[in-house]
Amino acid sequence: MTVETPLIGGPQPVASNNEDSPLNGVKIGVVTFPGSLDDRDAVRAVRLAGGSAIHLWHGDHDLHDVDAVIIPGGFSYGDYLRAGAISRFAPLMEQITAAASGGADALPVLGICNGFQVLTEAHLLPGSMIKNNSLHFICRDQRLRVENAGTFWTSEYAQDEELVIPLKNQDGQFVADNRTLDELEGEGRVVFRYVDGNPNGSRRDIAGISNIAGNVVGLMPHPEHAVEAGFGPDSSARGEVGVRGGTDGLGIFTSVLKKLVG
Amino acid sequence: MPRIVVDVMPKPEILDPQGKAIAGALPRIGLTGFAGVRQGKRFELTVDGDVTPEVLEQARHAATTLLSNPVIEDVTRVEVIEEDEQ
Amino acid sequence: MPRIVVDVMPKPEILDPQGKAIAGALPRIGLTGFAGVRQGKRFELTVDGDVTPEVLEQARHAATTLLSNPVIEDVTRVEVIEEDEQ
Amino acid sequence: MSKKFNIDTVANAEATPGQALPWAELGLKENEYKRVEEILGRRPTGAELAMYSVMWSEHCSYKSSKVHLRQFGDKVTDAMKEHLLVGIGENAGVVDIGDGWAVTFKVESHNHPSFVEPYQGAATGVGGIVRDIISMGARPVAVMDPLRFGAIDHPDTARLVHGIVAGIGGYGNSLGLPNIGGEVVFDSVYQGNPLVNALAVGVLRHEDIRLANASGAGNRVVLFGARTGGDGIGGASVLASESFDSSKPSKRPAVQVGDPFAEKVLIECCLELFKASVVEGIQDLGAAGISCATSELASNGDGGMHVELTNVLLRDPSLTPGEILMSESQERMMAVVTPANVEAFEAIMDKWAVEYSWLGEVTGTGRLIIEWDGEKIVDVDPRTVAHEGPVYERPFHRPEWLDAVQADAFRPEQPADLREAVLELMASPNMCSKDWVTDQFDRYVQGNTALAMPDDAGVVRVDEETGLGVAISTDANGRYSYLNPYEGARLALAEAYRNVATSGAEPLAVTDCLNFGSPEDPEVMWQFVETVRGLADACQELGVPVTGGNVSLYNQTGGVAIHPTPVVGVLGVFDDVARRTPSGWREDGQAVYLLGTTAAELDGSEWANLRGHLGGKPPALDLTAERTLAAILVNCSRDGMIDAAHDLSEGGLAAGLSEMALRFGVGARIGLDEVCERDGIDAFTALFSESQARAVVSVPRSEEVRFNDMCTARNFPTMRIGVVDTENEALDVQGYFNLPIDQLREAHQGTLPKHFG
Ligand SMILES: Nc1ncnc2c1ncn2[C@@H]1O[C@H](COP(=O)(O)OP(=O)(O)O)[C@@H](O)[C@H]1O
Ligand SMILES: [Mg+2]
Repeated sequence: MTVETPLIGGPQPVASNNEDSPLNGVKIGVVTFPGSLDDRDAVRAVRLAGGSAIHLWHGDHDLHDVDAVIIPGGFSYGDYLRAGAISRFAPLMEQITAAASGGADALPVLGICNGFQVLTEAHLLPGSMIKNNSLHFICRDQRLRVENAGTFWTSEYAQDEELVIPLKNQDGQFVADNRTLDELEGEGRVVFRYVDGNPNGSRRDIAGISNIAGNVVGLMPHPEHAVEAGFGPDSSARGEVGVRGGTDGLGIFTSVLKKLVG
Repeated sequence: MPRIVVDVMPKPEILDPQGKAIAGALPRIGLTGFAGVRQGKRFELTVDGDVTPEVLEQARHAATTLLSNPVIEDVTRVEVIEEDEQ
Repeated sequence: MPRIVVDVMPKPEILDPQGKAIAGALPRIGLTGFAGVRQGKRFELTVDGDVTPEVLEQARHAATTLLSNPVIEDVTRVEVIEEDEQ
Repeated sequence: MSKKFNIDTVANAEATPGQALPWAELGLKENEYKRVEEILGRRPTGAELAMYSVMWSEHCSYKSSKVHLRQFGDKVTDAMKEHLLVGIGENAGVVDIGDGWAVTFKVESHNHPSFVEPYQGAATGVGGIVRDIISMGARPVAVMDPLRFGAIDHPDTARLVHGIVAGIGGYGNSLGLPNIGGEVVFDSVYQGNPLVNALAVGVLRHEDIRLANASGAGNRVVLFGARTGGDGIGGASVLASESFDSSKPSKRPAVQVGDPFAEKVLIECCLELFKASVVEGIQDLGAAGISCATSELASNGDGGMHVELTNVLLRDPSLTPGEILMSESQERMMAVVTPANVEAFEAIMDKWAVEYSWLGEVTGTGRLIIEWDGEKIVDVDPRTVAHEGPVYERPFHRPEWLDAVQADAFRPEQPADLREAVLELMASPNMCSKDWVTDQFDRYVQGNTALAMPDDAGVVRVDEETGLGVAISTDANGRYSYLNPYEGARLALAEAYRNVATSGAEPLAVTDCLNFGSPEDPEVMWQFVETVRGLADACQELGVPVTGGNVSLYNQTGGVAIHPTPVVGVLGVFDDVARRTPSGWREDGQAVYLLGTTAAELDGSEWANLRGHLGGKPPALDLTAERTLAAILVNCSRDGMIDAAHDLSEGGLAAGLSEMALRFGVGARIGLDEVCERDGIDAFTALFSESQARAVVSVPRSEEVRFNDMCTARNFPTMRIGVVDTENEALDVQGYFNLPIDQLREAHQGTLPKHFG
């Protein structure tokens, strides 16, 4: 297995190529905008899940034949104006929007945190994000429930399975009008829900949602920070783990890889 | 240089956590005359030259696409302001 | 209910990173008519009853103490607005 | 170009020798101004005066501290230099951590700006130290933030806490740098002078080290990043002679506003420049802006420099040349690029949409020449600006009051109820949980954080393949330093060193930020001199060199100075961060051991502080014992002999045991009788004394023999004081109290939210 943690950001054709993994044929693109922060973490998560990750540059017009795309966390364009508002206009976003809309074999896209915000700004997902009700940035280990284990990004979990993954953001309060919320609930598009306390005031404790086709998913907490024992949260929904040993987020990445290979 | 002002406010039905926090803080500093507070944004776009109808149209377009998110916000004003007016 | 609007803008000499980011984004979506952008805040204080001079004075006080940071921001307007005006 | 200003050229200065300049308003002393005239052989131009005044300020020239700081170099042995790739004198020191990897780290202050505008002051403090790290050629990988505030219930404290914490988070979080530690201390001595120190650490390959020098005549000089505005030039507006009498200079900002997004882009862009080997020398712009960058680059290089100042991209077109030279606008860098690399440089700037402007070139003249629209406004030997500023041997003497203070030992009343005493301690402002603060910081980003708050040291992985990584802790105890500044500095180092070893890392290098009152007060100066001497001596005894740091003076309100507060950061190395030791126990039945001995040392302690007492002598320090303890803790981590370790410092054993229990919510049964008997103390002293060179560890049953053998072989006192108990969720100190963990947690976590919402 070749491991490369590039010291520099920006587009790298192939960031990791998992020679030993049966899933290494699946190529997941990870988009870097100016101000993206968790892009290299998302690349690492894909690699640890057995896939191959490709760095995609926001200004590019080419998706480099990737099989799925992750829009990572961070503060793209500083989160100035509104989180995700400026990134949404990146040339690559046009490609992603086009590829993600459409029929059964539309491109799977996962937006994590800032990525989720970009997807709502781009109207690939409904609703929007406003400031946490505490008005503070919050970093904490958060318990979630998988409400829909049928999406590209959740199929490795059991329905109603719980996870503990880090949450960290300033503008994480999910809002939408009641009709939209009812629609999301009715169509099984609430993919993740906060449990054990709503950290930011999100409507109906919603932590993650999908589009109608289920290929586009947005999630506020960070699964890519719970994929490697020793560097994750202190706990896991599966019970006790070692210090910073939680890896509950890995299933997100193996889900899409297995779906795409099988 | 002439400026175009764009005002953006949170939609009335959307909770405004910042406005709420301010409303809570006002009585604590002895200001009890207010029933509620909402916090929005004000943008000032400087125009290099005259404000042609076309530039004003650009400002309107910016207001609804970039400067506001229609899911949570309303554009409440797009207007040219005079040099000495605020 | 009557509202008092308070506008707060970053002082002209102070860096406004948000305005700068917006100014950089506008040409990328084809809007090239602007020389600069500054982003400020707009507050709407709802008054329960009449806007007495005393309430207006409270609003002015709120504007300079709570709603703005005098080190980096200027209060550019404190004014009663009519129901139908924005 | 139309002339907006009445430019004071070199020719003009020569022609009008008698013209008065506002040197006093710019902070120069009469003798200093005379010296400038002597150096130049004429009166300075307005622009030259701006440069000298800002570069010869205390902040930039270290004129009061320089003669003492030399000890950090003089007391370094060859053995201590073994891992040092770059020592004191550069933007930050660089330490070899093996396998071709190096780390650079440094702590700096942003105290005064944070008092004026807490959010922006703290934010730009983080921004500044991160640029120092980048300019060494490193990728920044973590930040830390040692903070001091006034009394927790003072009406102004909430403003400062909210603003400063949000500012550190707002900037650091946006840069994608995990915050892996820091300090939060409340004490009324910091009321008008909060301390905001910021530490950054970066990682690089040995071959990637970049230095701030400009060499190679013909190489181009470029300024890139944010535009230059009137930030931080309050004083320069007195250079009225520069501006047209008709038009007053427009307003200048009272504070600097940070743009973390611009800095994040600058980081990525610099790393790409380094990777492509496109820059020869690089310097961040901090205090003294272009004055500092041009004069330091030129004087560290082998030639001179020629700059056209009208090429600088401005945010405010009304700036005068002197103001441009002094501006402290954030998020800017200066670099030297060979003509062959100009195109590659520009391509990288364009990719990241970073603005840049070519200012001039490196010359062979040995002079720094700055022109304004073709007219010469600065012609100096850059060394005289950057390195040959005034040096003062300020008078100092031991304060007379110190004898009385040291004689006033703390004679504590025994608390009636030890259980209540422990709860009171753990709920106190300095000992309570800092989650309210640290939950506003991202500790996960980059995916390499192996330990962070509340553990003893922050630990980050450097190399994903091997697990090679570093641990860092920062510490200072202003009360100890007040009682005895020499010992206080040594104690600060010892604590940081012990913290790093407790996490399992081998301590390797030191950075420090020395926060003091006015050096013009001989008593404060004495505290400073004693501190530097103590720190340099202790570094030598522990074998860890100071690699860089910062001095912050004039932290005083009226005539009252803060406690001397030498913040010391120690960096240690792990061959594999997987073996880091957390600060809490988890496994039922593991044995709990206390390493070290306890004496009645409550002077200056947290308990004394809670009783409103400050007097006597700080705890005794035995650096040989500290070295042995550290060696034991590092070995235990290497050989897997312990599962948890926590050092004992502020709050003593009471705090240590409570924190170990709170870490994972697991209790223990503890007996103190044997310790009391061995050390000749009572249970209160055993719990609250702050004796040094101590730690508590939890040892799996299977390792107890090996563990005991190792301690015996090193002749280090150790005693089994209890067992971990997962059943009863309580800290049970047998014969004295039983404290349910829930109750302890409530007391510990309630304090900051109660005060700050
Ligand atoms: N307290 C100190 N201990 C050790 N070195 C110091 C201390 N204060 C300053 N230095 C060193 O002196 C040099 C100049 O300091 P400084 O002006 O802060 O650097 P910079 O210009 O990078 O901000 C640096 O190498 C710094 O590490
Ligand atoms: Mg520097």
